[in-house]
Amino acid sequence: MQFEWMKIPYALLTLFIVVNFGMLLGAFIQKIGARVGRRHGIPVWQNHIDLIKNYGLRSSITHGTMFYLGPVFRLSGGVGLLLFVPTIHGSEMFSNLSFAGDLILALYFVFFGALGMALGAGESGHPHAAIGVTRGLSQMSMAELPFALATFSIALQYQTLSITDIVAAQQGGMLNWTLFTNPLAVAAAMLSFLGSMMRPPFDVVLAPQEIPIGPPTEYHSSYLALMQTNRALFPIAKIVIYMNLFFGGAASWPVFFFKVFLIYLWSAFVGVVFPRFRVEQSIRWFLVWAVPLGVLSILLV
Amino acid sequence: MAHLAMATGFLLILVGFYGALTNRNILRMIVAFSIADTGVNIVIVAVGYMRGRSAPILDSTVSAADALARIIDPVPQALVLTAIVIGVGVTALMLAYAYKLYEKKRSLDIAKFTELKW
Amino acid sequence: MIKRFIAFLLLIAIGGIFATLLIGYTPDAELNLTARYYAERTAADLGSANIVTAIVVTYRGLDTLGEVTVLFLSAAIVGLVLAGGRQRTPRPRAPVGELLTTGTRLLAPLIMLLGVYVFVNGHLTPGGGFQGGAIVASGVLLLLLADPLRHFSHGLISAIESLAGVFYVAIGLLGLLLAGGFLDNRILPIGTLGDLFSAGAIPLIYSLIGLKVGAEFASMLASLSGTEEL
Amino acid sequence: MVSALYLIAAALAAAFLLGLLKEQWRGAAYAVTLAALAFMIWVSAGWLWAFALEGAAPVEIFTAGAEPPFAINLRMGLAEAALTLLINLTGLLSALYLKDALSRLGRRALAVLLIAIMALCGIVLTRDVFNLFVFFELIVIATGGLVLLSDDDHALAAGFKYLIVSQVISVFLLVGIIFAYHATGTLNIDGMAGASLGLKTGGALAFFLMFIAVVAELKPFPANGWALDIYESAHPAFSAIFSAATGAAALYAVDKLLLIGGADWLPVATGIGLVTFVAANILALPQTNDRRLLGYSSIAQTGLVLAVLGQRDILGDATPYIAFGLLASHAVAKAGLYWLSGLVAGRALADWAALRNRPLLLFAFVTFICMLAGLPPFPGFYAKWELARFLAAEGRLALLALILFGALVEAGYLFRWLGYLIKREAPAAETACTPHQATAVFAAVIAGWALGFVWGDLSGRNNLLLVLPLLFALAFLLLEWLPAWTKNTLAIAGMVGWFVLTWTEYDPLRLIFAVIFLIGGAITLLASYAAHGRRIGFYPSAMLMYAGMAMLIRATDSFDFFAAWELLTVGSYFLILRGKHSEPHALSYILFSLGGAFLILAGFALAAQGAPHFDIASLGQLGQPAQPLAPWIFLLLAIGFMTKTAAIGVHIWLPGAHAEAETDVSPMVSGILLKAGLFGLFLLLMTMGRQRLYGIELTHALLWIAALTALLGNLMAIFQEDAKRLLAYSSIGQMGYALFGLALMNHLGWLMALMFVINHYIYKAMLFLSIGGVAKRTGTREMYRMGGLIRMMPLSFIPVLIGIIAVSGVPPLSGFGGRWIFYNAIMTAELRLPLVVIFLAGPIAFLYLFRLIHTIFLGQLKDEFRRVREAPFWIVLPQMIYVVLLLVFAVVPGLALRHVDAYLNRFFPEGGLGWTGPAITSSYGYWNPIAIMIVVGVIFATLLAWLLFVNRRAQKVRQFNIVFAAERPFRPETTHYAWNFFAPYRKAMGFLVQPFVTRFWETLTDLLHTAGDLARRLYDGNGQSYAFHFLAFVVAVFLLRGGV
Repeated sequence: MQFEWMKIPYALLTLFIVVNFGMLLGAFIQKIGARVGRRHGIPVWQNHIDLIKNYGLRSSITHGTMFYLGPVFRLSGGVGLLLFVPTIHGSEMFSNLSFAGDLILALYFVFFGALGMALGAGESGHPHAAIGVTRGLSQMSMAELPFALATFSIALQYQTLSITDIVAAQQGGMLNWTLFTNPLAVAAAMLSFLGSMMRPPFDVVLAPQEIPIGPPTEYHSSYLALMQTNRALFPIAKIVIYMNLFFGGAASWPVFFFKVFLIYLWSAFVGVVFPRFRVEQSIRWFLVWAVPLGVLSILLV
Repeated sequence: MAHLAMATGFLLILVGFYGALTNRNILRMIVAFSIADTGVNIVIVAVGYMRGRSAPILDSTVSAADALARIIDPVPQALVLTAIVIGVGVTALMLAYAYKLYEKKRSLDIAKFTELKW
Repeated sequence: MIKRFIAFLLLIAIGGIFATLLIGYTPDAELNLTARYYAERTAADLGSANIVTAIVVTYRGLDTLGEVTVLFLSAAIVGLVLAGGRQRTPRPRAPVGELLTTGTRLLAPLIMLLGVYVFVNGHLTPGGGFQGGAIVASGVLLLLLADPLRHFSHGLISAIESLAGVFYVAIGLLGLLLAGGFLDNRILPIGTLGDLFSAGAIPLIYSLIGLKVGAEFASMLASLSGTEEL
Repeated sequence: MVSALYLIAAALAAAFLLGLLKEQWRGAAYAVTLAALAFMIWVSAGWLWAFALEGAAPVEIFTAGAEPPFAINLRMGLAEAALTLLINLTGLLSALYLKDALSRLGRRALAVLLIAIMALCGIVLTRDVFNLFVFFELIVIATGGLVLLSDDDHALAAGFKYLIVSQVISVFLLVGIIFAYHATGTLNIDGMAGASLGLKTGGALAFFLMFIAVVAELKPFPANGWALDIYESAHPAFSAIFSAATGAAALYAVDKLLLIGGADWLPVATGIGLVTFVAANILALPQTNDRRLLGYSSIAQTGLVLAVLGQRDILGDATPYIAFGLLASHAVAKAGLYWLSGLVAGRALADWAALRNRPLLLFAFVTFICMLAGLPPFPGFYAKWELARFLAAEGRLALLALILFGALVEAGYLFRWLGYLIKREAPAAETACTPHQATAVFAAVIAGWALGFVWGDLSGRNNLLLVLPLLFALAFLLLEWLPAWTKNTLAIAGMVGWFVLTWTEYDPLRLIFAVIFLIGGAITLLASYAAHGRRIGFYPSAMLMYAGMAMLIRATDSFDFFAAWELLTVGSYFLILRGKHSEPHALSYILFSLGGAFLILAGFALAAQGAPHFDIASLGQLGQPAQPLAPWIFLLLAIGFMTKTAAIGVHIWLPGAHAEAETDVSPMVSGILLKAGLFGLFLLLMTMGRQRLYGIELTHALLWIAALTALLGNLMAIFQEDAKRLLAYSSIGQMGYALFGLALMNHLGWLMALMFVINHYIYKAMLFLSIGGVAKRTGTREMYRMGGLIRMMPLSFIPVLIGIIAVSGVPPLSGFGGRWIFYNAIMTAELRLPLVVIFLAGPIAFLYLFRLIHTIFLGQLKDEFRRVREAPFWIVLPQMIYVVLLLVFAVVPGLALRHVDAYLNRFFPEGGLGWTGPAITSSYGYWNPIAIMIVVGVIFATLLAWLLFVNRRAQKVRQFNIVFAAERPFRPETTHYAWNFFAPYRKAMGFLVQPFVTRFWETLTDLLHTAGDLARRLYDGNGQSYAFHFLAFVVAVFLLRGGV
């Protein structure tokens, strides 16, 4: 796979589709959550409205360089993650910039945004920002482990680290999906997935309802807009990886939308059913339930 | 005869040791060591003794020619002389020490001089 | 009590070692190699009638030099130990008695003379420098007993002691230079067996030893006598 | 040549002559004494010259004009010449040292001293057992006299105890001699040996008595209480004689007796020596009195030499080289230390801190300690090496283990003492040192170095004192008077110069290490320009470390390798010791390092199987006797190297050592020094590869250790409050990764390890410098005390930002390359479970790094730091160089890795990387660093430009402009969330970081201390008890020998 200039407009197209899809999907899932709670919920275009509003706000302050750069890091992380992974299988158009690296690149690039965000929030000087970051990092470090194990398991299974090759190996019928060929890995990864979606029971990091805490509180206007863009983009980018690794990828956009929605729904589904964990509880939970599955998947592959 | 002397010598050594180990008085210890020394000297001389022979001095009774058959082994006798003299030297030194120790603490009890330990 | 018991046990074990030696001991029937050499050769080689003396002064002369040094050391150290610190404060004491004083006047010179006789004849008769020296010192002891406050001339004693020592070493070195080795007595003619002036340097050495031993004992006794008033 | 008899005659004549001098002529008497001693030195030196350089044959000296055994004879040979020279020199120097005491006591004391020296010479020279006895008695009496030179009141009691025991000893000796005479008909030692005394009736028993009596003069454990009292209370100058000269003479006497006893008695000598060596060292541990400690150490060293003499059946011709090497080290060092002890007013070990104000005396002390500990380039080092070689070849491994254990314990108290000296509060009182005393001490120093040279010369190997890097390092000792910046320039020039001179010699692997050690070292040294003044002690230590490393990479022979290893250990120890509070940490560093070094020594010795030269490369093709031992050799070497990389279990030295070191030292010991251990592991795995022990693949065990090291190192790092400690623990984790890569035993694993070598050097050096700079400016290392420093120290912030991105492996920086190779490498790993552990370790690294940057640079600035300045230029400069290096290495890792990749094909032909174009491919995946960098850069730049555009009027607000529960805070303390940063994590995972390992080692050392403390109650101070001890010792040896 080589770089061609044409890849750039294609990549931007992917980006555009995914951002819009992400915002709609996010709002839709919110609505589902609200309905489960017998509330009316937001309209599906609410995210678009918020984004435009935030870009339009003129008041803006800064606490310093890292504060300024934080959202940039954050969104770069999301965009990069999306673009380093092929979106539509078999489509040269939507394989994006995956020539730059393989699965490992995607796995490690996840941290790029988180790091930048944490740094930016840190410079705001708000103690709650720091607390949110420690919680987030602590939980993430353990939540990512089952996923890493599962990833490694399937890399062993398919004897490759290239995402394209992994998707290719799952073509030709549902039963070829990793979901069925390596259920343990998928189970581990899906538990891990819950931890990284910032939904209950693992949403203490944001704790959005009770206290004005963490980065979203300190950031505003265009900073917040960048972050919101990322909020729309990042989950989809992650789900794309899950989809590619475990659920056979997507050969076309409709399949893509459908699979992403279902995977997203899984976290919402769990989220509306379970109450919230404290950080040490969730760490233990991952250690006790998800990690052994991952270990087994590696040993049995 | 030699065995008897030797046994006496050994016994004296043991007696001397016993005395030195069980008496706490420094002077008594010195005496005990003198006894042990004497025992050693007796043992040394006893080793050189040979039945029916005479002292290793050539005179009218023992001529140079028949010395080989007539005299006892002269070496232990020479050694014992040295041993005795050395014993005297050490004893004198110990006595001087005893005096100084007494001067220091007004006591001759060996168990009182234990500031240096461990 | 425990101490005595342990001492007893240890000594039984040591006694066991000694007993093994004792039981395994068989007296020689013949002179062994070394003794045989001495018996056969002493008279001819060294000209000393007293074989023990020949061994002490010549064959094992180095031992004897060491032995003399032991006494020298002891005397020096005893002097060192006892000289330290204390000022002599003579206290009046009871007179020692007429008998002792008079007896000493009579006997002391005789004893000294006997001592000299013994070491001069060391190569001929039993006895020698050490024995003679001890006798001389016993004369000194008698003098000390008779008059505890008597001051011996430390200077004289120490001069005798030192000179005797220096000459002893010098004669030894002469042996190295002129004869077969260190302390070889044949730097002087060995003379006729049994004569007073025979056996080469042996009488000379033994006399020096006698003087030295006498001086050393005397100085030790003098030093020790200073401790009396404690 | 002058006959050796003059040694005796001159001393005696002078001693007797002294009596003729007037009591008042003290000066003359002193002059006569010195003249006599000088004459004696001249005689023995002449003989030594003749034997050593002119190859003269040993001379028999007859006395009384008769042949032995009929008259006493003496022998002058090489050993005798050397020993008498040692004795006479000690005597003369002690006499110089004692000038005041001797003048006070007068000619008698002078005579006693002369006779003591004469008698010691006599013991060495004589070949007659009874004569030996006479000389021994002379020593006893002279000792009884010389003890009294002391100012210490207790000396009197000590002397008397000594006399008591000597009486008992002499009884045994006499009984033994007379029965030996009876059995053989001779008193001559060679005669007795020829007559095979042991076979005669009662002969063995007679020998036993003689032997045990002479051995008792060596103060064997436990029959040595009397000697300790003398060591403690006598005048130090006499203790010097007692330790150095008497010990040497007595050892030679035992040696002569062993000639009689024959091979049967060698094991007994070894046993007694070894028990003494180990026991005395353990007993010395709880000592606080300096002289008594030296006494224990003397006893231990003598015991060691005795054990060596007992091994002459296998050591053969090498016995003198080894025994005298150990003995000379001991004698010179011990004499020197005793002389030094006379200059120190207090008797507690910590009182020696007084010497710190006298650099020359300090240097002397360090020399002596290093000699005693057997460090290169001193004779003890060569001796230890040879000894291990022979013992291992003959399979006497228990012996070797005990010797090394004892040596480690000894190093423990010696270096603890050294730590006191350098770090404790120096007493106000000035250390007085007369010229006479200084002469004695420095003569010992010179003798020590000279002996080191001679031993190196005789070793048949590279003379360490002729190796250029070491000479360069030592030269800095002479340049100490120069200002620091001059020395720094010289040092940098030297290192770069050496690299330029040698770089063509290295293969790609070594070249990488060479670059890091030398060029990397030079870059770190740039930071040292920030220091002012002369910085006494810094450059010799640092250059010693670098010299060791320079020698390490060039070493092909196992000896050269080991010597280099020890040198770099010593150098780094002194460097670490320079930190303000680093005393305990430096101690644990040197102990673990020496322990590791001993394992390496044992490993090499086992592998060599007695071959005098052993090429490291031939570890791969061991000869027949060594082949079955290969796994053990592997294990020893691996553990040895792992102590340097601080693998879990032997890691506890690292955090303190690295954290407490000075600002510019931390990057050296962390970024550079740790790589020495990795280099060793590389060599080991390259040559020996996989080994199985009891069915366990050892590389698999290494995998587990590595994974646990990575996990626990990282985990411990996140709970640190101290920034430098955090970095130190992070090093443990990083080394775990590198070790993991090595243990994978595949192409990419090794490549990854190398990647870690490079990366870890760059970012750890950078981070330590940056954090060091911050700590220097703020005066604290506690992170929660800092905060918001980004505004004050932006230049220090940048390296940390770059550093943490790199360390955590986030693209696009070079850490990611390491991770990528890592994942590719583990695809073929044989063992999967350790992978789980190391997976867990990965994100944890992220946690502590965030903490580092957040709590120091972000958050709220504290009031006390509002005026803090940026770190000094010279500390920032190297950081910037590192930033550039890191970026360059991130974009074109091929620069370094390509060649190594090709080189690794030699070991693993399969699984290499493809280097076509900018992309790097493996059989599993691909990676294009340039593309990643560009993509990330473009995205980032675009978004930033966009933000700048929409947010162009952003207004800078003041510090407390935050929403804080509807309050406006005004105190930074309450708003800087930093202490116990990862509290939830501690709740969840804290159980993993309980200090089990620390507790284990602490318990071990406590046990040793307690054992020493209990055992020394044996020495209750009662002279009678000591007589008991001796008798019990006799009986015990008798019974253990099975009744002879």
